[in-house]
Amino acid sequence: MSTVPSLAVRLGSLELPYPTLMGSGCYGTGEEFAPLADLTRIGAIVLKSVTRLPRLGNPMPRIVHTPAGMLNAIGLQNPGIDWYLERELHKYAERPCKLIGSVAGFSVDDYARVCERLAARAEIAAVELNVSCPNVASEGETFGCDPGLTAEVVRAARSTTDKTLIVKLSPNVTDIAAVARAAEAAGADALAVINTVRGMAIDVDAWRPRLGNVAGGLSGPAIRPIAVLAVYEAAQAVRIPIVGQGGIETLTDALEFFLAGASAISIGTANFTDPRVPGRIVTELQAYLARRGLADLGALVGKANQGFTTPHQYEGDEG
Amino acid sequence: MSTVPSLAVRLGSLELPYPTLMGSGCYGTGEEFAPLADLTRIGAIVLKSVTRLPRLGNPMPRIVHTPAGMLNAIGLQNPGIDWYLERELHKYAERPCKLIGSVAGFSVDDYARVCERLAARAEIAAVELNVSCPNVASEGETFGCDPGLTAEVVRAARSTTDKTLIVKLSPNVTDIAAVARAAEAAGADALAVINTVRGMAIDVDAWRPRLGNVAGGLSGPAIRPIAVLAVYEAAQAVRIPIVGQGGIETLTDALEFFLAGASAISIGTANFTDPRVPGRIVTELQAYLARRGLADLGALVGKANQGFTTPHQYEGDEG
Amino acid sequence: MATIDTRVHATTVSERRELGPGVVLLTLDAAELANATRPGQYVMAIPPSGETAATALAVYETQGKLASLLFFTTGKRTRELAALHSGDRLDLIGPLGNGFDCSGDARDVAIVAGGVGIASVLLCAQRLVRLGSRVRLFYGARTAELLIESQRFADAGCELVETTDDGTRGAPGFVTDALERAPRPQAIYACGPTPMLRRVAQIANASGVRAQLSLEETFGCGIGGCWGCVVPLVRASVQAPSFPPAQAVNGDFVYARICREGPVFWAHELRW
Amino acid sequence: MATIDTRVHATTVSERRELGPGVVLLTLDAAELANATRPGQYVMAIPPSGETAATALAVYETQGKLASLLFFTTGKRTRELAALHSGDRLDLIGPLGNGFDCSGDARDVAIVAGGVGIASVLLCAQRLVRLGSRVRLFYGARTAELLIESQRFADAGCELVETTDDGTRGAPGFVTDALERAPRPQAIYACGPTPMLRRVAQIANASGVRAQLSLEETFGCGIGGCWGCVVPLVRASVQAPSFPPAQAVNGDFVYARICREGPVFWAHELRW
Ligand SMILES: Cc1cc2nc3c(=O)[nH]c(=O)nc-3n(C[C@H](O)[C@H](O)[C@H](O)COP(=O)(O)OP(=O)(O)OC[C@H]3O[C@@H](n4cnc5c(N)ncnc54)[C@H](O)[C@@H]3O)c2cc1C
Ligand SMILES: Cc1cc2nc3c(=O)[nH]c(=O)nc-3n(C[C@H](O)[C@H](O)[C@H](O)COP(=O)(O)OP(=O)(O)OC[C@H]3O[C@@H](n4cnc5c(N)ncnc54)[C@H](O)[C@@H]3O)c2cc1C
Ligand SMILES: Cc1cc2nc3c(=O)[nH]c(=O)nc-3n(C[C@H](O)[C@H](O)[C@H](O)COP(=O)(O)O)c2cc1C
Ligand SMILES: Cc1cc2nc3c(=O)[nH]c(=O)nc-3n(C[C@H](O)[C@H](O)[C@H](O)COP(=O)(O)O)c2cc1C
Ligand code: FES
Ligand code: FES
Repeated sequence: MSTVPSLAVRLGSLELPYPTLMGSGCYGTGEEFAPLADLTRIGAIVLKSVTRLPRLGNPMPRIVHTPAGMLNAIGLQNPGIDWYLERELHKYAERPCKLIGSVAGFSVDDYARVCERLAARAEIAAVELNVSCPNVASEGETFGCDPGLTAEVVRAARSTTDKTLIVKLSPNVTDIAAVARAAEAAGADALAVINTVRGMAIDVDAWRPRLGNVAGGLSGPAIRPIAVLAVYEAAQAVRIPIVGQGGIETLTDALEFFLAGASAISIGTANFTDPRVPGRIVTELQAYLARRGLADLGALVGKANQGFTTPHQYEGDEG
Repeated sequence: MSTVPSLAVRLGSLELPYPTLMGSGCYGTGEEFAPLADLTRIGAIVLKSVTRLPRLGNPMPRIVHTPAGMLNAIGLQNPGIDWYLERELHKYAERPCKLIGSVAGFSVDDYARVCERLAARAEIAAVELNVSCPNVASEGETFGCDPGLTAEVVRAARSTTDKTLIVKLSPNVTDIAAVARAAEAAGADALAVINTVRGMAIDVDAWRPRLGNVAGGLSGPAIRPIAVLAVYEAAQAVRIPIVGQGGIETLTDALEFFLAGASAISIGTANFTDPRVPGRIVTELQAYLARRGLADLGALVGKANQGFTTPHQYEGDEG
Repeated sequence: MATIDTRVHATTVSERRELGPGVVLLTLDAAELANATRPGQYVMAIPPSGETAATALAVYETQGKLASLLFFTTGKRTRELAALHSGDRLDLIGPLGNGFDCSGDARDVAIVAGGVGIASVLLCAQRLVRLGSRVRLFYGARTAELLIESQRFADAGCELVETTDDGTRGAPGFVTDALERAPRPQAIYACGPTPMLRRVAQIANASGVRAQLSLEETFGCGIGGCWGCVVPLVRASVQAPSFPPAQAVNGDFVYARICREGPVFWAHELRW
Repeated sequence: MATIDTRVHATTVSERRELGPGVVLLTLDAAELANATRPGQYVMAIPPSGETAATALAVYETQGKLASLLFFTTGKRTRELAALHSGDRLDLIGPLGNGFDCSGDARDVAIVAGGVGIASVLLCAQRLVRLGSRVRLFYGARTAELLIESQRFADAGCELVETTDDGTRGAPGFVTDALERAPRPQAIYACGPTPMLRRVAQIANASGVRAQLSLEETFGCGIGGCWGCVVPLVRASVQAPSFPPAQAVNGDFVYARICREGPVFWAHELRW
């Protein structure tokens, strides 16, 4: 009898039965998807990002479909950490899978305070830092687009908890490896790569932006090549595990991320196409490992790293 | 009798009958497309980028199709400026449209020298600086990802010619407005926004990168939202005209770019889908202006700029 | 709870008909869905190609084990659905949303439908007629050939008031003009483009008639998971999601999810 | 010049047949294309949806005003083409590429086809038979049901040597093994997956037989405009594009465009 290959994965001290996280902001509280997907066959749900103060969120429209993807500008609608801890979180505890809290903020202090309170709760297995918010103090520069600011946020959050800390990186940078290294050095246990790519769409009938917030974040298969490269570059820069994401819809997509260097994956937008995607990927991944005679996922992670020989050219030439 | 709306556009001193440029590297020398498209109904062809020394280009494969787009890593295959000027350029002179030369380089000096020699030729109506190459001197950092390096290149090239100088910006940055301002201040007559977005794809059967060069540039409709936002942000940062590009396939796409702030557009990858696209866009654009009672393109440029009122939220929130 | 029967249904296309230019009626073999759906509910149609984003479509009609969808091909996703043929498989999530409240005691009811909004109101019309109400359908479209299925509503026992923007059939002008001219109903049910619904709300609020509006917005998930499809509601309304009190955030409204708290909202509780 | 008749052709599907699992034969009403095409040339099929990237397909056969395409549905684009039905419109760019040189005086010729490579060699086989050569077709596929159209080649006057990887028909193993075992031909024409072509080149070069290989690579434009589809050639070869001499750049090869300088190259001039 052949043994079933293990899909278990460790992110810091967090142990997950499956390497599939449901992306923050894409899977609600799990309740909405519970009738449509088997939550015992996913790794964890990353909850919608929560902030220190309540946020009403952005005006409509918040979503635009684009070729092979979508733009969203939800604007972090959430009731704020007080209300969230008092009136909401206990309800999520009945989910049959681990829950990862997500923290967003507009100052280093925001992140630290919200992280501390969230991580203190038993319902929360780990915390993800969504560093893609603009930093109000430094003229709106996004934390995650600067290695120094990222490090500050991570250090502050790190000091508040021993639970696994995942830092979610922005792709809107020139050198994601630098941000990845900064996050690792500041104490991150894992990286989530990538958050959405900034974009915009215009209503050519009305002559105005399609999103209430003008700009939004692009997700879905359109950004997959961008995400795969980001994971590939980040994986070579750090030793901590990476949660790959950006347009994963199928086993093939998932394999691209594992081979690029991700230890786990996150599925967001694909749940809007078909909530059966995460279950299907787990089943097919198990079969794939078995067929290839691989005992676990570790055998895949980062194995695209062979490359070709490129004797006669300058490095990194994409013209 | 109603007058036909004008599609003419000016980029610095360059006057074009149509606002449609054929993207560098996507339209060969024009000869290849001549049997398939009416070259008298395009604005100009941007020729493939040329470098100081000959370059064999990247190993195969150089192209991968991805959702709503493609990755390319051609590696700037070209015979170098000497051979190019002596043996090739005179052949292109018979094209019935303007030709814009494109310069790539690995040092400031590269750009200046090649720009000077290219611009001196009568066949060349204007020069585009492709600043997306890695700077060999400063550890491979890409010129176009740094406002300071971009300014250096533009200043050096500017001093060599009075012909229109278009600077083609890279989207692989956090703040494209800063690079746009730097290019303008250094003497650019126009900006091309955007070049391809860095990306990668992995062959999950062979466990290796699909491109010979590992990473490549993503183009096509997948990147359109990224490009529209880049144009929108650059247009607000500078007063010089912008050539918008990235995934334009239809009139609607073209209008998005004009409304975002582009004075002209460039069509690249769409020519690989259907070489009739540029002609179709020109015809439909003319009809659109007539239908809307607009005398020229100027009435469209930057007119998406109304936005919505967003009273209750932090700025630029895409979470 | 509204979505208790929500499931993924594997259905089969039993008939495909074109009702007008770019207007398609798909009848599906979907017993469980047909059985569970109430008036005003919708489904998310999973694209057969697996390519980006399910599409929100009202359940137009149910009959025995059949459920039908009626849609206009406006973009990539509806074009893909329009390409399905009899015998093809189509997976759906549903039924979703709260649906119309047809339990009231209004004896004289107006249903207002604009364009594709007609797809959301047939079940509602049938139910109200069955409950003994007089049902007037105010139905507007751009042009005559897009005024589809009127006969279907007449057969169901509705009185018809038709309008077209271009005057090619019925009264020329907007359907809301016709509504305004008509004797005041005791209750209004409406579905159509947002400008139409805003006008219906004004008319209803001004005349003190309670109106239920089925709203539309671009959906992400369609099941409440992404907060992409919101509409501002008066804080105190029953449908408003729980949220910290007003002093904590500026604004006297809260965003509710159209897909989850709606798609049907009371006109007087909207803050748009 | 090879591409002088290249145009965009608006064609109509006159027949669609499935020849095997995922193998489709589309016959098109395309008089000018049929008339202009020479053996080994291909077309770029413009996607009817207008969505990203035309697809390179060999012209399988021409007959009067009909031209046919034979393809395997491997991805999004061929799936779209496979969904076409009789009467649908399909726009094509072509004919493209140099095609096979069938003008030689070899009396005993081997054609080697692997998998979908079969689509590129029928016109060539017909021409060579007509010119009086003995034509042996070495045809390999993964499994029996993918060995399609053999009869078509037999009818055209070819001698058949079939192989399957899994031994379900013909000789078990690779088609190149069969080629190696067989009496040496005077000329070889080949089309198939790159590993097969490399082996054919080795066999041909080792035995001094001139071989023409029709290469495949992911295309961008398909007409010479993007340099996306290259293969390294010996600098001195006729097909090598003009490029500065060797001392200027390292390497004794030059990249030629498969779509423009090829797709057919002489085995002994390749540097792969
Ligand atoms: C609760 C609810 C019920 C509904 N019921 C029905 C119903 O019964 N019948 C019905 O017909 N409709 C119904 N709708 C509306 C329907 O869901 C939308 O019209 C749906 O968006 C259609 O999808 P589509 O992709 O075909 O077109 P859309 O997404 O609406 O596309 C329309 C336009 O959006 C832009 N666009 C879309 N995709 C792209 C892209 N990839 N790239 C660039 N631009 C793009 C284009 O400009 C295009 O013309 C309902 C909506 C809701 C919320
Ligand atoms: C000169 C020439 C002649 C040819 N003649 C023929 C012929 O006669 N018959 C024939 O069958 N073929 C022929 N081919 C091959 C044919 O052009 C390719 O197989 C073509 O790429 C098929 O396109 P596709 O989109 O269906 O699949 P592909 O582009 O090959 O897709 C295959 C794989 O690529 C990946 N991929 C493709 N698109 C995407 C995407 N959007 N996202 C992620 N991954 C993706 C997937 O892994 C997929 O499985 C020829 C090629 C050349 C160069
Ligand atoms: C509607 C929507 C809302 C999102 N909200 C959040 C959020 O609150 N916090 C966060 O860290 N990421 C958020 N994301 C990003 C996703 O978690 C994910 O990282 C991204 O969409 C890329 O993956 P995908 O292509 O699989 O969706 C959101 C994405 C979408 C589409
Ligand atoms: C195959 C290919 C080759 C390219 N080569 C160049 C180049 O040499 N120089 C350059 O500035 N841009 C080059 N580009 C970028 C295009 O000119 C264009 O800016 C980009 O592809 C975005 O536009 P599109 O989506 O319309 O293609 C290339 C793009 C492609 C697809
Ligand atoms: S569409 Fe996701 S919450 Fe409504
Ligand atoms: S595919 Fe563009 S040059 Fe060959």
